[in-house]
Amino acid sequence: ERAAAQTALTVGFIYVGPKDDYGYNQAHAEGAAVIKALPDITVIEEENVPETVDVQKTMESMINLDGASLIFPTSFGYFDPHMLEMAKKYPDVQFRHCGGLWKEGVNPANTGSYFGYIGQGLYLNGIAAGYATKSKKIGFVAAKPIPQVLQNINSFLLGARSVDPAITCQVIFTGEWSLAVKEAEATNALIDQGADVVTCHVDSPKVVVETAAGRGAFVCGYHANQSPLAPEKYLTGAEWAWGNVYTDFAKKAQAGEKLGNFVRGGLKDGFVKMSPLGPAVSAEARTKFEATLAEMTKGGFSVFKDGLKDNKGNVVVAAGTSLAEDAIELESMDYLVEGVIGSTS
Amino acid sequence: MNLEINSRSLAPETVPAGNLRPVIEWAARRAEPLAIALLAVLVGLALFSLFIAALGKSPPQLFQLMYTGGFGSWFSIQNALSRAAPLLLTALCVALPARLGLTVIGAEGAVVLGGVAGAAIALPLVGTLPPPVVWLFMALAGMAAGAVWIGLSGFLRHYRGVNETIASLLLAYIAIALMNQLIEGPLRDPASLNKPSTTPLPAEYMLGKIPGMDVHWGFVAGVLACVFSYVLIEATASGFAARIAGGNVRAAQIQGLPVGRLIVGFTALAGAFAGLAGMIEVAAVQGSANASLAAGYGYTGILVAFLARHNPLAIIPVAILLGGIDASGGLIQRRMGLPDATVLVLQGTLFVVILFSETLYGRFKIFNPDLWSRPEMKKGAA
Amino acid sequence: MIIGEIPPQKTIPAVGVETVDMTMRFGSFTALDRVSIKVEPGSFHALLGENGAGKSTLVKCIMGFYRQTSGQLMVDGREVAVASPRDAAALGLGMVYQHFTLVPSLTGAENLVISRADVPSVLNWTKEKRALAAFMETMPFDIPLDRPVSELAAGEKQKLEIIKQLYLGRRFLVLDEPTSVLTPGEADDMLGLVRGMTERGELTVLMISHKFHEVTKFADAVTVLRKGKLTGGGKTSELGTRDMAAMMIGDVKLAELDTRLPVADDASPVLGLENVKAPDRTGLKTIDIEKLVVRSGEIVGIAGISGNGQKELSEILAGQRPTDTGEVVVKGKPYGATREETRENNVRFIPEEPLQNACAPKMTVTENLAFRSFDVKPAGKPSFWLDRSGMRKRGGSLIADFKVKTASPSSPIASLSGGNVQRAVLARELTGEVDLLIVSNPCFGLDFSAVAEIRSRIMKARNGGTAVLLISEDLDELMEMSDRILVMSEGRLVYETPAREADISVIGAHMAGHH
Amino acid sequence: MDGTDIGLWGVPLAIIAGAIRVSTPFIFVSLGEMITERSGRINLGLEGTLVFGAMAAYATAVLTGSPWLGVLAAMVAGSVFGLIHGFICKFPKVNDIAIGIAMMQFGMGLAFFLGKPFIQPAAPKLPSIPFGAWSSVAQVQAALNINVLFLIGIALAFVLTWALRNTRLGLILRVVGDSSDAARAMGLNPDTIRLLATAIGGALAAVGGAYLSLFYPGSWNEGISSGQGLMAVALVIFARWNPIGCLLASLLFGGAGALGPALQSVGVTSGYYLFYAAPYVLTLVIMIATSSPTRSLAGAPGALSLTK
Ligand SMILES: Nc1ncnc2c1ncn2[C@@H]1O[C@H](COP(=O)(O)OP(=O)(O)OP(=O)(O)O)[C@@H](O)[C@H]1O
Ligand SMILES: Nc1ncnc2c1ncn2[C@@H]1O[C@H](COP(=O)(O)OP(=O)(O)OP(=O)(O)O)[C@@H](O)[C@H]1O
Ligand SMILES: [Mg+2]
Ligand SMILES: [Mg+2]
Repeated sequence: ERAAAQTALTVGFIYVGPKDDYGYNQAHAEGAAVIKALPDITVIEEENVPETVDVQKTMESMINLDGASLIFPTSFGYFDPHMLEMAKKYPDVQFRHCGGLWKEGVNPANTGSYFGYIGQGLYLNGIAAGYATKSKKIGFVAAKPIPQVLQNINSFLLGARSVDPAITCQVIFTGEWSLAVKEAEATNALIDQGADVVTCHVDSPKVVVETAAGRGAFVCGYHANQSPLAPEKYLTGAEWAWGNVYTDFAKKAQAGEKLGNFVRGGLKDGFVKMSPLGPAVSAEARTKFEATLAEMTKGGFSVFKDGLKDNKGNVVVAAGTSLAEDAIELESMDYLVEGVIGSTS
Repeated sequence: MNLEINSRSLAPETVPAGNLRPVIEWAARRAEPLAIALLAVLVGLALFSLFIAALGKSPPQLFQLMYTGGFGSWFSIQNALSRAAPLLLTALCVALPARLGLTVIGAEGAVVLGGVAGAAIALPLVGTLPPPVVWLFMALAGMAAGAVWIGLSGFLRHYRGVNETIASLLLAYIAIALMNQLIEGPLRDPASLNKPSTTPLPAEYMLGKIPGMDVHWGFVAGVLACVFSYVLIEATASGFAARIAGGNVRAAQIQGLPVGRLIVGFTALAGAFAGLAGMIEVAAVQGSANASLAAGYGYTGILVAFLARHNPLAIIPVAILLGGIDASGGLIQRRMGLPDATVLVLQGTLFVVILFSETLYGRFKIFNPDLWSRPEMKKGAA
Repeated sequence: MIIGEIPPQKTIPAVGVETVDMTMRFGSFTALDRVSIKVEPGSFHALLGENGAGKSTLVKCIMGFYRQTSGQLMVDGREVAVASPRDAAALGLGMVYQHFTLVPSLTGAENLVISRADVPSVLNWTKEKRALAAFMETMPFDIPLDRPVSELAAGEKQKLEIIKQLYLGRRFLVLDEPTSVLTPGEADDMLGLVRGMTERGELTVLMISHKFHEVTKFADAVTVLRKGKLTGGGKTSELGTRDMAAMMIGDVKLAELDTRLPVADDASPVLGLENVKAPDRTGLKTIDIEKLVVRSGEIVGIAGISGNGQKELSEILAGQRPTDTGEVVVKGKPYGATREETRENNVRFIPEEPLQNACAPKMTVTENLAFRSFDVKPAGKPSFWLDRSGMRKRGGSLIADFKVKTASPSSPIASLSGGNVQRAVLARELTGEVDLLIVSNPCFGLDFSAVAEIRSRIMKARNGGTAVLLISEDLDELMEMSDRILVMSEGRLVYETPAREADISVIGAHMAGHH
Repeated sequence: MDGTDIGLWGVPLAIIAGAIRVSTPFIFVSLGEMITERSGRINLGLEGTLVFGAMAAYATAVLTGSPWLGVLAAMVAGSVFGLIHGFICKFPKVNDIAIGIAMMQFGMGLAFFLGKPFIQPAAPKLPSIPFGAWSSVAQVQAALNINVLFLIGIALAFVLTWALRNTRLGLILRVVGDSSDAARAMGLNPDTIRLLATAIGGALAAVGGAYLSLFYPGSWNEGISSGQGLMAVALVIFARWNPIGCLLASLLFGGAGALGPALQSVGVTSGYYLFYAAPYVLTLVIMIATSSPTRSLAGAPGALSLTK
């Protein structure tokens, strides 16, 4: 029994929304599809699972009824208390959670979290946006003011400012992860205020991309590659490459090796990738984009550094210091940097 | 089309006489809802089978999985009961006002605010008071918040003439906005990073599981609330007064019954139950108030209440049944490759058919003593 | 074409109708049993019978609402098959219902035009209005056609109903209790005009009525039904009221009114209203009662055409309508119709249409009978728990005492006939001590034996010292029952007279607003 | 694109533009519900119909390449939902409000189920007419890029107002809605007319859904509707069963919905959840202000269960 389990592995994936949303959940489902193709691995999936007792029971059901021994609850809200609760109850099953902050000694050893430094992708988005904008105003449609989103907004603006420090970024929060009409209204409002490049952090960027392109603005993608939705206006996009991450976890689990508990990676590690540059990206922009990408791929690139101020005037990164992509402080960011128009609450 | 089942009646031609008759009448009247509900469920499942078969999938496999996933093992049963727990309370939030003739569909708002209020009151108390006392305060706060919210719909209905269905729906949207504003603003635990929440309850302040089961105490609370509501409605004078008001407001007013107080009182009680569901969600599951409180329990409760024909005791089996269907939904997704919406389609089909079956009441002679003999048989004393 | 098939040339437009062995069964119950009647063209024919005798069933068979189980229908001497009201209309048969079937929010003109069979898809209102005006020239009534029907008085509505039938070319009219909502003046006026039309051969009328004086005064002939069977008929000129009553109910003895005891001079006032003002249900007009006193042992009748504030008055008394000023006083203390006050002062209420206003239709007969008593223990203390067995016992004895016909005490009260619902409500409201009784149209639509019984119960209560406020649209009833009559018009009490000296024409004038 | 800075003018502009963009589904769904309720029936399930309509329209547009065929498909699907509702409610003792809620569940479930394969593909969008070409301000041009359905919706409101007074069908609808007995006495079958009125209501609601998926925001996913169908019932009461009232209520609601994003875009950032709740608060406040416990609602069809 034990030996068999080492080669034949059942992996469970749980998504908070539909797994083909052109966004967050799709990115994970594409990763799941990658390991589904590996030998001796069975992948079971459940979509639209709310962050309630439902997800606990889904995990348990995957364990009890389908024999899953590695589970990826992919939504942030699955971590505490739901996954932790199940991990205590099923110590033989491995749980790896996307985005959560696993803490040594606090959280069970059979759990862990993984995430990617996608903020760097947003910085690259910002570079493309910085060259494309004429109005020097760029826009961001955001779901909620949480650290992951704030870091993305800030990175986007800082990328653009690395091209032209006069650029500002207007942000609009929709308050929900998926709310089509409001996302479209927010995009329109941004463009009405003069933004001519727009990106977003919502579960499904399809609406924002199509609406912005429809109004003639440039767009940068997120989560997955949305260039087919707006081939002319799509500059680039920050995409997840979860297939690599899941393959690594699955292979280790099959081999009986210990899985990492705190797994992070960026462009260098193949956790994150950029969409191919679109036709509207100028040669000058392409040069800077590629140079920065190359530098990031080496590792240790700091977006947040040296006396950076938030948009209320407080210094948030002390002069002379810099935060590389793996700096843990970034994961609890609670400010918007100077040049971002918007507030965190 | 007019189903005249009267004429082709199913009843025995002879009607038992003597002292047995009241007992038989009673039994016949009681048997009616059971028989009709069973028939409707069977028809609903049959229709759904057609749908599944049309998609090229196997209905027997589906029902087999539904059984396995919902009720086929001790684990599955506990899974069903866990999912049923909040539905018991939110269904009461629909059923109690319905007994007063009010259609309230905004239980979701009471759930959400009940959760927030419970979490908020716990913040200063945790650590200073023992857990049971904190739970009591949390329950009171959650119930009070829910009571205000749904009671407001009742109040507006009676004293301002505002339609309660719409008012409660609008209030639910407003409640969710309020919750988001609070948990991302004044009540936000700064440490709740990517999921804005209130400060979580320490582990020892979490409402645990029922001993020997993997089902939290919310289920017991729900069952007790259903029994309480049943007794209140069926066996107390105020319950009877509420039923009069629900049967006919004008008749109740002519009797001098305090209709306004009854409406506000019962809607508030209904809201209190939904608020309690929210508080339990915080104290037994989430540990804090966050956006997951708006998980749709309030809306599923409408379904449960209507299927139970607003009978508090019937809510218990119906909620468990729906919990089981819900629990099996995951298994159907995983094993048959059907999308999660399959369960929604099944629920919708059952819901429509069961409500449709309402038209059968009183039509089967066997269940309807009024049709057993013409009134000529009993002419009072004359 | 074969000569024999040509219908006999008609000399007058009115249509004659005949039924032959008409039988109608509902399940195993026979509502009509081989009924044959003949209504001559141009006659005014009355159809009499107790409640449930089968009158409505008979005319519904004629009008195509029901398909008879067996029997034939002849129109102008030819056998016809009427499968739907549409077929009946094509033959010139029309019906005016007891309850208005005009559409309240539509204007008179809209009501007339839309009920026509050949309405064009798009209406040319200028043309239609012109045609309507021309048609109204030929009518004996004059009704404003450009106002919504909801704004018309009851008499005007009833006339409009008849005008509508004539406008539609109907030459045989069934009138189902057409005068129950009219003042005597209006009733005479309307029936007189209709009678005129029958005399001129323009119309045939079959009228269902419970009022003998109308029958004797206007009808040429009567037919009487009892329990679904034809029990007699003949020319009104040859039949007395007594004969007709005998045909209707057989040899049953009617309940008789107790002799009226004199009202003591020092009888204490029980109910008093002073300067009570409240908005009416449209919110546009006000109800304004300057003074109203009802003393112990007297019946005060409120007369008035429906829609003049009687409903609002009874709502004020029932605590259903808040007042702007003034207060209701019972036994010298302010009265807000709460349950405590109702109980303390022994106030009882019998509203009109008791199923809609005083019962919970889906609850059982027993439960409905318990509405007054469910929350007190026999000793009079408030009770928390419901005493189900006590309720059943009490219900059983009330059902027996008041002869309520019901399949079982646990049948829903909605399954009872109208008269029996009324009885059940009387049983509930008249049991025990009653100091103040407020009654509204208690006999509407009931046959005369039921009416006699209800009136005798009310009179008995009065003689026992109960103060009775009787709000009624039926002047005969008020004249028979009341000690004093007050007339309500446009929300005010405009006239008062002792019933003994009352003059119907004066009261009618005040009701119609001539004061 | 030239980025003219319009600053605070953005707020009123956004409200007007939002009213135009966001209101169309509300216009259709509330006019549809108005027709249904005018016949004396209430269909609380239009949310399900609207979502199904959105899916059907999108799927058809993807498969055929024609958005107008999509709108047609939505109308057919919507009327089928209406027919089912109307058919079931014909039977005695069946509660139309409850059936509506059940049909909502059923419609949404079916739409999500059948719509899975259409989340990914892009559908051709409905065309719009550039009424703003006269202006040199890009924002104005964008705001006045108006979809034909919006214009049809406005025209429909006026046509319905006229038709309720001047056509046979309009009068019949009012008769049936006011009094079943009167209708029966006229030889009309109220059930049939309510069936048809519910079907038409469903068809219009589905057009509202088609607008969402084929024009604005122009995408099909499970979150495409955010309660537009549910709100219809409130808007109709709010509009006192009057077609022009429905139009104005929808515009008001759409405009209020645009308030939140617009205020954030000019820097009013705190409390945005509360701004987003503005349309609901506004509706509730107006309902409270215009209702009364002692008066029946002016304009309410007499046979409607909701107002009894
Ligand atoms: N659709 C129906 N199905 C079955 N029974 C019916 C139906 N309609 C009426 N009844 C029966 O008919 C009787 C009521 O008829 P109705 O209301 O005409 O009373 P009624 O015969 O006029 O009596 P009353 O003199 O007491 O007013 C009841 O006994 C009721 O059970
Ligand atoms: N649809 C029905 N189904 C069953 N029984 C019915 C139905 N309609 C009428 N009846 C029965 O037929 C009998 C005759 O009823 P009908 O309505 O013709 O009486 P009626 O003479 O018009 O009485 P009223 O004076 O009260 O109007 C009633 O006693 C009732 O029980
Ligand atoms: Mg009767
Ligand atoms: Mg009759």
